[in-house]
Amino acid sequence: RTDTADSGTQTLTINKAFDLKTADPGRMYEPTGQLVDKALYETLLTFEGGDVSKVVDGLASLEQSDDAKTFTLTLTGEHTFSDGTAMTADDVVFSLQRVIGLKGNPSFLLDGVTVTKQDDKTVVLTTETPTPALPAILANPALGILNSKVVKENGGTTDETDTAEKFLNTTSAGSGPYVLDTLDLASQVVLTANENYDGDAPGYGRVVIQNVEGATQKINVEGGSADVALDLSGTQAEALGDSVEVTSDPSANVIFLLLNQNPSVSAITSNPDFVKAVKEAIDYDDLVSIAGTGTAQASGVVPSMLLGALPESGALTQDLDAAKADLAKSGYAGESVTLNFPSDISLNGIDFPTIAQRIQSQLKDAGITVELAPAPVATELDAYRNGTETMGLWYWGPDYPDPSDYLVFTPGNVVGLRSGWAEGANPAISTLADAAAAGGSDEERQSRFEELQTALNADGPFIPLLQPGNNIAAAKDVTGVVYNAVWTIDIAALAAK
Amino acid sequence: MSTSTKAVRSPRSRGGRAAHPFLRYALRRVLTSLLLVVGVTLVTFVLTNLVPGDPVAAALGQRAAEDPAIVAQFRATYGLDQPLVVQYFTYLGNLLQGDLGVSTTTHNPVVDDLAKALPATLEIALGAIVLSVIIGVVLGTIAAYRRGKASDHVLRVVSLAGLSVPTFWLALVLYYVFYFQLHIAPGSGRLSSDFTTPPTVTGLYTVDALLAGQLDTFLDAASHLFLPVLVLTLYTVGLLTRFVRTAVLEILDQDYVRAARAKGLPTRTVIFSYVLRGASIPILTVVGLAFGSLLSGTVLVEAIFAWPGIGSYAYQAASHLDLPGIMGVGLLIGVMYLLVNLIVDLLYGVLDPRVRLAS
Amino acid sequence: MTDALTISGLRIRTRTHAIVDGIDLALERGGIHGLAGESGSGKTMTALAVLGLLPGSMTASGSIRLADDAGAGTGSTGAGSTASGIELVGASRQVLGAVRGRRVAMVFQDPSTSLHPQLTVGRQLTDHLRHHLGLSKAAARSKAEALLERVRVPDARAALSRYPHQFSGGQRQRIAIAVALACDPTVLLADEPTTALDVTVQAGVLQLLRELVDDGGLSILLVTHDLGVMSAVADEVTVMRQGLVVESAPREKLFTAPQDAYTRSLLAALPGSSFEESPEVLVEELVEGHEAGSAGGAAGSVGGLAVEGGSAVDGADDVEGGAR
Amino acid sequence: MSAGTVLEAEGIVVEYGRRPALRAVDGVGFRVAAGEVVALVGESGCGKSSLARAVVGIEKRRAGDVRLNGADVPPLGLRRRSPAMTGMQMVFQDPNSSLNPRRRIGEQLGDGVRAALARGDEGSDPADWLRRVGLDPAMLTRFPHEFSGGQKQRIAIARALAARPRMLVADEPISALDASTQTSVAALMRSLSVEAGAGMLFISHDLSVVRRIADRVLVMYRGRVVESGDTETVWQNPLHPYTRALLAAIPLPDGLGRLPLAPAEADRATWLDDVPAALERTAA
Amino acid sequence: MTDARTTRPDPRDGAPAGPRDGVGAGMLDPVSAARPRWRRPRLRLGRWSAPLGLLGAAVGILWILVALLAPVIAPHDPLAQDLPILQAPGEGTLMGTDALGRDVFSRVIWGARVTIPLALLLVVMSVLIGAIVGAVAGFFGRAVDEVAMRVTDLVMAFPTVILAMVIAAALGASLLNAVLAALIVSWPAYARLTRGLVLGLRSSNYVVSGQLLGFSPLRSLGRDIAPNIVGPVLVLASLDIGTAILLLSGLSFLGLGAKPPTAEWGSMVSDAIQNFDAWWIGVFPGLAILTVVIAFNFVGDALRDALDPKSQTIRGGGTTL
Ligand SMILES: Nc1ncnc2c1ncn2[C@@H]1O[C@H](COP(=O)(O)OP(=O)(O)OP(=O)(O)O)[C@@H](O)[C@H]1O
Ligand SMILES: Nc1ncnc2c1ncn2[C@@H]1O[C@H](COP(=O)(O)OP(=O)(O)OP(=O)(O)O)[C@@H](O)[C@H]1O
Ligand SMILES: [Mg+2]
Ligand SMILES: [Mg+2]
Ligand code: NI
Repeated sequence: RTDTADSGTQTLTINKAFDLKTADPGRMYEPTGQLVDKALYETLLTFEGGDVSKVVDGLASLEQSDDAKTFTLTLTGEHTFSDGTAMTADDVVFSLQRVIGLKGNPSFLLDGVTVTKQDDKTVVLTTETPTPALPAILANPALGILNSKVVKENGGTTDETDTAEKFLNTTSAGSGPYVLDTLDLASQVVLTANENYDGDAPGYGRVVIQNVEGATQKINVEGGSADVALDLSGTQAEALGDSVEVTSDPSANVIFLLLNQNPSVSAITSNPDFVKAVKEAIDYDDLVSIAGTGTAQASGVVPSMLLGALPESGALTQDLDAAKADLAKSGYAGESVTLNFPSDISLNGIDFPTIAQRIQSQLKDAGITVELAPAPVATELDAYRNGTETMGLWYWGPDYPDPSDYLVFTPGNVVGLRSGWAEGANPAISTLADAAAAGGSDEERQSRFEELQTALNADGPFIPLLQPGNNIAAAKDVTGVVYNAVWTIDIAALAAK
Repeated sequence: MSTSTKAVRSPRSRGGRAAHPFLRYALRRVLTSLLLVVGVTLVTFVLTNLVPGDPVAAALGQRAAEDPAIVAQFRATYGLDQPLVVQYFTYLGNLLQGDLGVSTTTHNPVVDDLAKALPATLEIALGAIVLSVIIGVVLGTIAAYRRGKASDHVLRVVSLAGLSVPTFWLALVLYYVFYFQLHIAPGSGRLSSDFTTPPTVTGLYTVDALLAGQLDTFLDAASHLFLPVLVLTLYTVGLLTRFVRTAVLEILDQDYVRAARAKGLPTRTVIFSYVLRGASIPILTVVGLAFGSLLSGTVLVEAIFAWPGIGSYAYQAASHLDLPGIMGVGLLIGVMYLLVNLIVDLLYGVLDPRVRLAS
Repeated sequence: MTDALTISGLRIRTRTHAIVDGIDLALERGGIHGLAGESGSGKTMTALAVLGLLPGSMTASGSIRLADDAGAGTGSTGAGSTASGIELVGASRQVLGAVRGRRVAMVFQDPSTSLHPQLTVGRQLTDHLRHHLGLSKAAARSKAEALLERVRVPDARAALSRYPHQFSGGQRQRIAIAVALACDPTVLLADEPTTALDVTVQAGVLQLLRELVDDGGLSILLVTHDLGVMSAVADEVTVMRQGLVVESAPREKLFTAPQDAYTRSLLAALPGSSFEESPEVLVEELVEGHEAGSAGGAAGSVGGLAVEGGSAVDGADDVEGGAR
Repeated sequence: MSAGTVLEAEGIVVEYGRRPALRAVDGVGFRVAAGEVVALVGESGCGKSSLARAVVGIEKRRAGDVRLNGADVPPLGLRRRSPAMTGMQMVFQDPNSSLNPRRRIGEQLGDGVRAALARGDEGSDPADWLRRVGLDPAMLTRFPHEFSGGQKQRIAIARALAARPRMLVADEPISALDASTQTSVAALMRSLSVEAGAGMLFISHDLSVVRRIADRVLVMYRGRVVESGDTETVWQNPLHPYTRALLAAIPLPDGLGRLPLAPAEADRATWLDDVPAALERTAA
Repeated sequence: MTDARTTRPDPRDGAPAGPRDGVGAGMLDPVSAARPRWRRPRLRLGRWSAPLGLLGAAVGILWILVALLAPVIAPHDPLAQDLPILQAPGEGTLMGTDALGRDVFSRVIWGARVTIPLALLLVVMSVLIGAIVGAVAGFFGRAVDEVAMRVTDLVMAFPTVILAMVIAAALGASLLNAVLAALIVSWPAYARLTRGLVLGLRSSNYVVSGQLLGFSPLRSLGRDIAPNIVGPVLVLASLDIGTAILLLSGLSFLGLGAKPPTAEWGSMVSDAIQNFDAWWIGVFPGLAILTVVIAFNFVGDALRDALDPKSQTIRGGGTTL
C-alpha cells in the first residue's frame, strides 16, 4: 500500500456486498447504486449527515404550497458539471423527466409528478394529489442532476428510447465530488475526485468500492486491506479488535414475518387467533441477540429513525402462556406451516436462513410446526408478489424516508395484498391508514402513524421483527463515517486524519 | 514354427488406419462441435424457462415490478413477450451475428460481460492447469518409476487425498489460514485496491502488467492468483498424478523403452525423449478433460475469492434468472470445452506421426 | 579364451521363486548361439540379465562375463574391466551404461513395438551414436545412413526422416537391427527377432544375421523356439526348460542325436525329422499324456505333451505366473 | 453343387473403409467337402482372416456368395442365427479371448451341445468333449483362467465341435500356442473334424503344420488365391512364383545349417502375376 | 505349462478405428479399457493398496455406523438451538456451537445420515441408467448409439456445476432435487464406459462364438457381456461415491441442496462463511466430507487394483467441488 501524506491523493478502499445493477441514476435503485451515485451526482434537496427526518437544501432551495401539490425549486449559486459546463434548469428538467420517461426502477418516485421549467434557475414540480413526501423523495440520489448536453450526445432521451446507460456506466455526467473511473458490476467501482467540483475537495483522491462478502470484509478491514467495511453483521462487529472504529446503528430496513390472510392459501394462518399466537410465541429479544450489535427490535413497520415510528413501548412482546391459549382457540392441530423466505438475502450481515431457523425453533417451543422453504430471491419474489406464500419472511427498506412509504402495509395495498389482505378486509385499519395518508403537521402525522401501527401490531398479518444493525467498521484514521438510511454513507464526507 | 503375434502391429495406432485424411477429420469434428454448441444453447434455454421464477421480478426492484407499464416495457426490451420458440430462434439468429443478448442483471451486452470475465477465469484456470501439469507429470513419472516403493505409495495417498478434498472447503480453510491468520496471502479480488488495472492487452493482469513493465502490479496480481490457483491445482494434480503414473507405467512396459535403455541412453534421455513422449497422448487427453472440469470448478472458487470471472458471473446470472446471462455462460463454457477437445485432437496430430501422416 | 560372453551359474529370482535357476552358457566369438526352450523357461530374462535390464522385481546372481574387446579392436575397455573381462552381474550403473548399446546390443521380438512410434528412424539410430561415440549430428547421420544401407533398407537417406509406421515389418526389424549395430557392439542379443515376421521376410533377416557374423566381430545370442530357424543359422544350441539348461550341443549333434527327453519331444513334433509321427499318434499322446499326468507323477515322461496335458492340477499356478 | 460339398464360396470380396477402400479379399472362391481339411496359407495381411470372417458371416461381404449345404450364409447381425447356420463354427487365434472369462467351461461347452440339439442333431455330454480333447472331465466346473493357453484352445475347439458343425473354420488356431503343443493341437483338430465328417478351413502361416494336416491348400497373396490344389501336389510342384518363394523360405529343422532362400525384391513384383495353371490342381 | 505371451489385443477388435474417435465420441476411449483385460476377479491386492483399501473400508464402515447410530452417539439434538451461540470447541462442547447455538459435533454426526445414503442412491441410480443406456447403445449401435452418445456429449460438454445449478434452481432447492440434478450430470459417464466396454466385447471372440452358436441378442448381452462389464463399472462406481458426496455437498454449499435446518455437511460449511472467526463451524463438517470421500476413494482404488491392475478410467465431466 502506498500511502502518501497528502490525503487528497490517497486511495480509500470500501468493502461492500454488491447489489449493483447500474450507475445510471435514472435506472438505479439499489443500496450500492445509491452509495455510488451519491458521490457522483448532486440532488436538488438532501439530508444532512444521518438525519433523514429533515430535508435540507441541496442544489436548490424549496418553496412548497400548503396543499403539498406545488413545489418550486430554485437553483442556488453556480454549479458546474465535471466537464466544466454550468448547470441550468434545463439540466434539472431533463434529469427528472428522464427518470419518469425511462420507466426504470426509480420512476415510481415521481409518479404523477409534472416537471416544468420556470426560468433558467427555477423548476416547478406539480402533483395531482398531496405529496408531502416529495421533498424527501427529491433527496434520493436516483434523482441526481445529469449534464443534459453530454447525456443527450450519448443517446440520452426522456423516454424509453434512451440508450445512455452504457455511457453512464463508463463515464459519469454529474456535478458530484467524484467522477466515475471504472465500473465493474461484479467486482469493483473506482471513483476519482472531480476536478471541477465546486464544493470542498473530497478527502480522498481515489475511492475503490469492492464487492466483498461480509465475513471477508471483516478480515479485510482488520488486516488493513480495506479502510471501510459496510456489511458487517453484529457478531462480526463485536469480534473486531481495537484497530478499527465501529459505528453501529439500527438500519432503516425492517424485517417482518407475514401470515397469509387468504383462507384459500392457508386456513390456519388466516385464523386471527393463530396470528395472535404466533405474535406471542416469538422471542423478540432472542432474535435481537442472535442478530448482534446494532440490531433493534422493530416496534412497528416504520423504522425508528423516521417520522411516525412507534416508540419501543408499543412493540410486540413474547407471552408463551397467551400463545398457548390463543393457539388452542385457533384450533391448530399441529399441522406444519410453510415458511417461505429468500435464501440468498443477507441484510446488514444477517442471513435470512439464520433468522428463519431461529423462528422455526421458537415456534416449535410454542407448539407450532414450521417447515422452512427457502428459495433464491429471484424465484421466491414471484410467490411473494402473488400473495401465495403461507408464511413469509421479508424486509422492507424505505423507498424514501417518509412514513407514507409504509402505507403499503394496509389492506388492499401492495404489501397488504402479498399477505392476502384484500381491500376491505379490515375497515378499521383502512380508516386509520386514510387518515395517516392525508398529511398535516409533523405532530399530527406522528400520532396518526402511531395509531395505525398499534392497530397493525394488534390485528394485522405482519409481525415486525428486527431493524438489523448497520455496522460500519472503519480504520482508525478515517473520519466522517456517518450512517445514512438512504445512501449508507456519504463517501465525500470521509477524510483521513 | 513361429508363434504369431502379428496382432501386435501397433497397439496404439488409433489413427493408423485412418480412412480419411486428418484434415477432413478435424473439419468434421468442428462441425459436430458446432452442432453440440447449438444443443447446449437449446438445453440452457429449455432449462432456464422451466425455472418457475419470473426473470422480470428478479431483474426489477421490489417496487418497480408493481408497475405494469414498467414490466411490459421490460418484457418488450428483452423480447420476453414473444412465444418461446420465437425467442429461441431470435436468440440463435442473433448468436450468428455475435449477439448474445443483453443481460437482465447487468444491462450490458452479454458478450461484453463475458469478454471481461473470461480473462479473469482464464488467468486462474491456465495458471492451475500449467502448474498441475508440471507437478502432475513430475510426480506421476516418479511414482511410475518407483512403482511399489514407498514414494509411490505416498504419492498415491497424496493424490487420492487431493481428489477427495472438497474444493469449497479447502478454499475457505486456505483463505482463513493464509489470509486471516497468517496475513501471507492478499485478500480477495484480482488486484489490491491501490493498484490500477494494467492496460488491457490480453486481459490477464499478470501478463498485461509485465507487458506494461509494471513489476509491482505484476507481483500484486500474481499474489492474488496464489490461493485460487492453489485450490484448483490441488484437485487437478491428484487427477493428473494418478493418470500420468498409469500412462507412464504402460509406456515403461513397452519394448521401445526397453530398447532405448538397451542402447545405453542416459536415464534423462530415456524419460524425456522416449517415455514421456510415448505417454504424451493419453496425458494430453486427461489434461483436456481436467481443463474442462477446472472450468466447472471455478464457479465455487471464484465465489469464495470474489474473483470476477465466468464462475461468479454464472452464479450471479443463475440466481437472478438472467436468461441471456446463463445461456451466454453455458455457451461460452460449452464452446471452450469443445475448443479444448479440438486443440487436443489437433495436438494428437502434432504428437503422433501416425495420425499426421495418415492419408 | 574365445568366448565373447560367458554366463556361469546365473540365477534370476523374484521375491517368491526362481525364474532361472543356475545356468551356464558360453557365447563363442564370431558365432551364433541359439537358445531354445519352452515358453516361460527364462530365455528372455537371461538375455535381459546380460544388460542389467531385469524387471525391478527380479535379482540376478552368478556371473555374466563380457570378454575384453581385444579381438574386435574397437573402442576402449570401460571401467571395471579386468584381464578376464567385465563382470556384468551387479555391475555399476556406469559400467552398464558403457556396455549397453556400445558393447552389447539387443534386438527385440516385435519390430513394431521396439521402435518408438513418435520418433523418426534417424533419431532412434543416432541418439546413442552421439551419446556413446560423441559424434556430431552430421557425422551420426551419415553413419546412420550407412547402417541402413548395410541392413538393406531401401532409400536409406530418405528413410532417416521417416517414422517406423511407414515401413513394413521386415524393414522395421532391419532398422531395429541397424539400431542395435550402430555402435559396433561385439555381442548382439536377439530375442526371437523373426517370430513376428513372415517366412519370406524371415529368410531375409536370417541371411542378414548370418552375414553380420560372418563379416566378423560380432557374436549373436539368438533366442528362438523355431527349430527351423535354429537349424538354419545357429552354430551352437542350448535348450532351456523351467529355468534350467537341459541340453547344450553343437547344432548338428543336437538335431541328430538329442540327449534330453524334452529336446526329443520338440524334435518329434517336427515334420520331416526322423522323429516324425502321424497326427493320430500325436493325438493319442495328448490324451494319454493327460491321463498320465492326472494319474500323478509323469512329469516329462512323454515330453511336452505330458506336461501340457498333465498340468491340469497345477495349471492355475502356471497361469498365475504368466499373467503378471 | 457336387456331392459331399459342405461349403461353397464364390467371388468373395471384402473391403474396408471407403475413399479409398482397402480391398482385403479380391474375388476368392473355393469349396470344402465333408471330411476334408483345406488349408489357407499366405503372408501376414494377405486377407486370410478377412476371408474366413466373410465366410462365416462376421464380416460383411462386398460381393460374392457363400453357401453352407446349399443354403445362403447371411451376415451375422443382431438377429439370432438360424439353427441351420449353427452348422458352421469358428475357432479363433487367441485362446484367451475365445472363452467367456466369467462362465464355467461346462456351461460354455453346454452352449455348443444346445446348438446341436436346437438343430435337431443328437446331443452329447460336455464332459465327453473334454475327455476327447485330452482334458479331465472333472474340470467342467472351472473357469477359463484356470487353464493354460493350449488347454483353453482345446476347450474352444471342443465347444465348436459340440455344436456338431458341418463346417469348421479355424483362424490360426495354433499360432498363439506353445511350440511343443502346436502340432498336437492341429492334429487333434484334424482327427476330430474328420471323425465328425465336417469340412474344415484351416488358416495358418505355419507351412510345416499345414503340410501335415491339410488335404488341400489355398495359397493367398494380396487378397487373391494364387495357387490351390492337393497339399502334396502344391508342395512337390509349386507353380506360382509366390508359392515357390514361400516354400523356399521355410527353414528346415534338419540340423544342417542351411539358410532358407530369401526372395529378391525384384521377385515380389512377379507374385502378382496370375498363373491359371496353378489353380485347383489335384494329385499329379 | 504357461502361456506367458498374453496376446495383445488386435486394434481391430476394439472400438472403431479412425483418428482417435475416442476423444470425440467417447472421452473414455483413448485411455480406458474398451476391452477388459482382466480375468476373474481374484483379489490381487497390491502390497500397499490392500492396507489402504482396508483402512478406507474401515473408515467408511465407521461412518456408516456413525450414521446408523447417530441418535445414540450425538450428545445433542442436532436441531436444538439451546446452547450459547458461537461457543468455541472445548468449552462444554466437542466441536463448538454454531451461530444458532446448535452443537456442531451432533450436527456432524447427524450429517452422515444425510449425505452418505444420498450419495449411494445417486451412484446406484447413475449406474443403472448409465449402464442400461450404454449397453443398449453399444450393443445395438447405429441410430440408438448415435442418439445416446450425442446426448451424453451434450451433457458432458456442459459445465457440471452450472447445469446442476440451473436444474436445482428450476426444481427448487431440496436434497432430492439436488440428487436429481446430480443424476442428470453423472449418468453419462457410466453410459460412456458401458458403451465402450460393450462395443469392445461385442466383437470379442467369445461373443461372436456365442452368436455363431445361435445366441439371441438378449442372451449375448446377459450371459456374455453383462458379467464382464460389472467389474469396471463397479470400480468406477466405487470411485464415484466420493465424487457424488462432493457434488451433493457442493450443491448444498451453494444453497441448492439441503434445506435449513437440516444438518448437512456442505451447508454447514457454507454457514462458516458468515462467521469466519468461528472456524469450527466449517472446519469439522469439511473434515467429515474429506474423510468419507477419502475412505471411499481408497476403497475404490484398491478395488480397481484388485479387479484390473491395468485399466483406468477417467471420470468424464468430473467436477471440481
Ligand atoms: N516383469 C516380470 N515380473 C515377474 N515375472 C516375470 C516378469 N516377466 C516375466 N516373468 C516370468 O519369468 C519367467 C520367464 O520369462 P521369460 O520371458 O524369460 O520366458 P521366455 O523363455 O522368454 O518365454 P517366451 O518364449 O514366452 O518368450 C516366466 O515365468 C514369466 O512369467
Ligand atoms: N477392420 C478392419 N479395418 C480396416 N482394415 C482391415 C480390417 N481388418 C483387416 N484389415 C486389413 O485388411 C488386410 C487383410 O487383413 P487380414 O486380417 O485378413 O489378414 P491376414 O491374412 O489374416 O493376416 P494375419 O496373418 O496377420 O492375420 C490387411 O491389410 C489389414 O490391415
Ligand atoms: Mg521371451
Ligand atoms: Mg489373420
Ligand atoms: Ni435493473
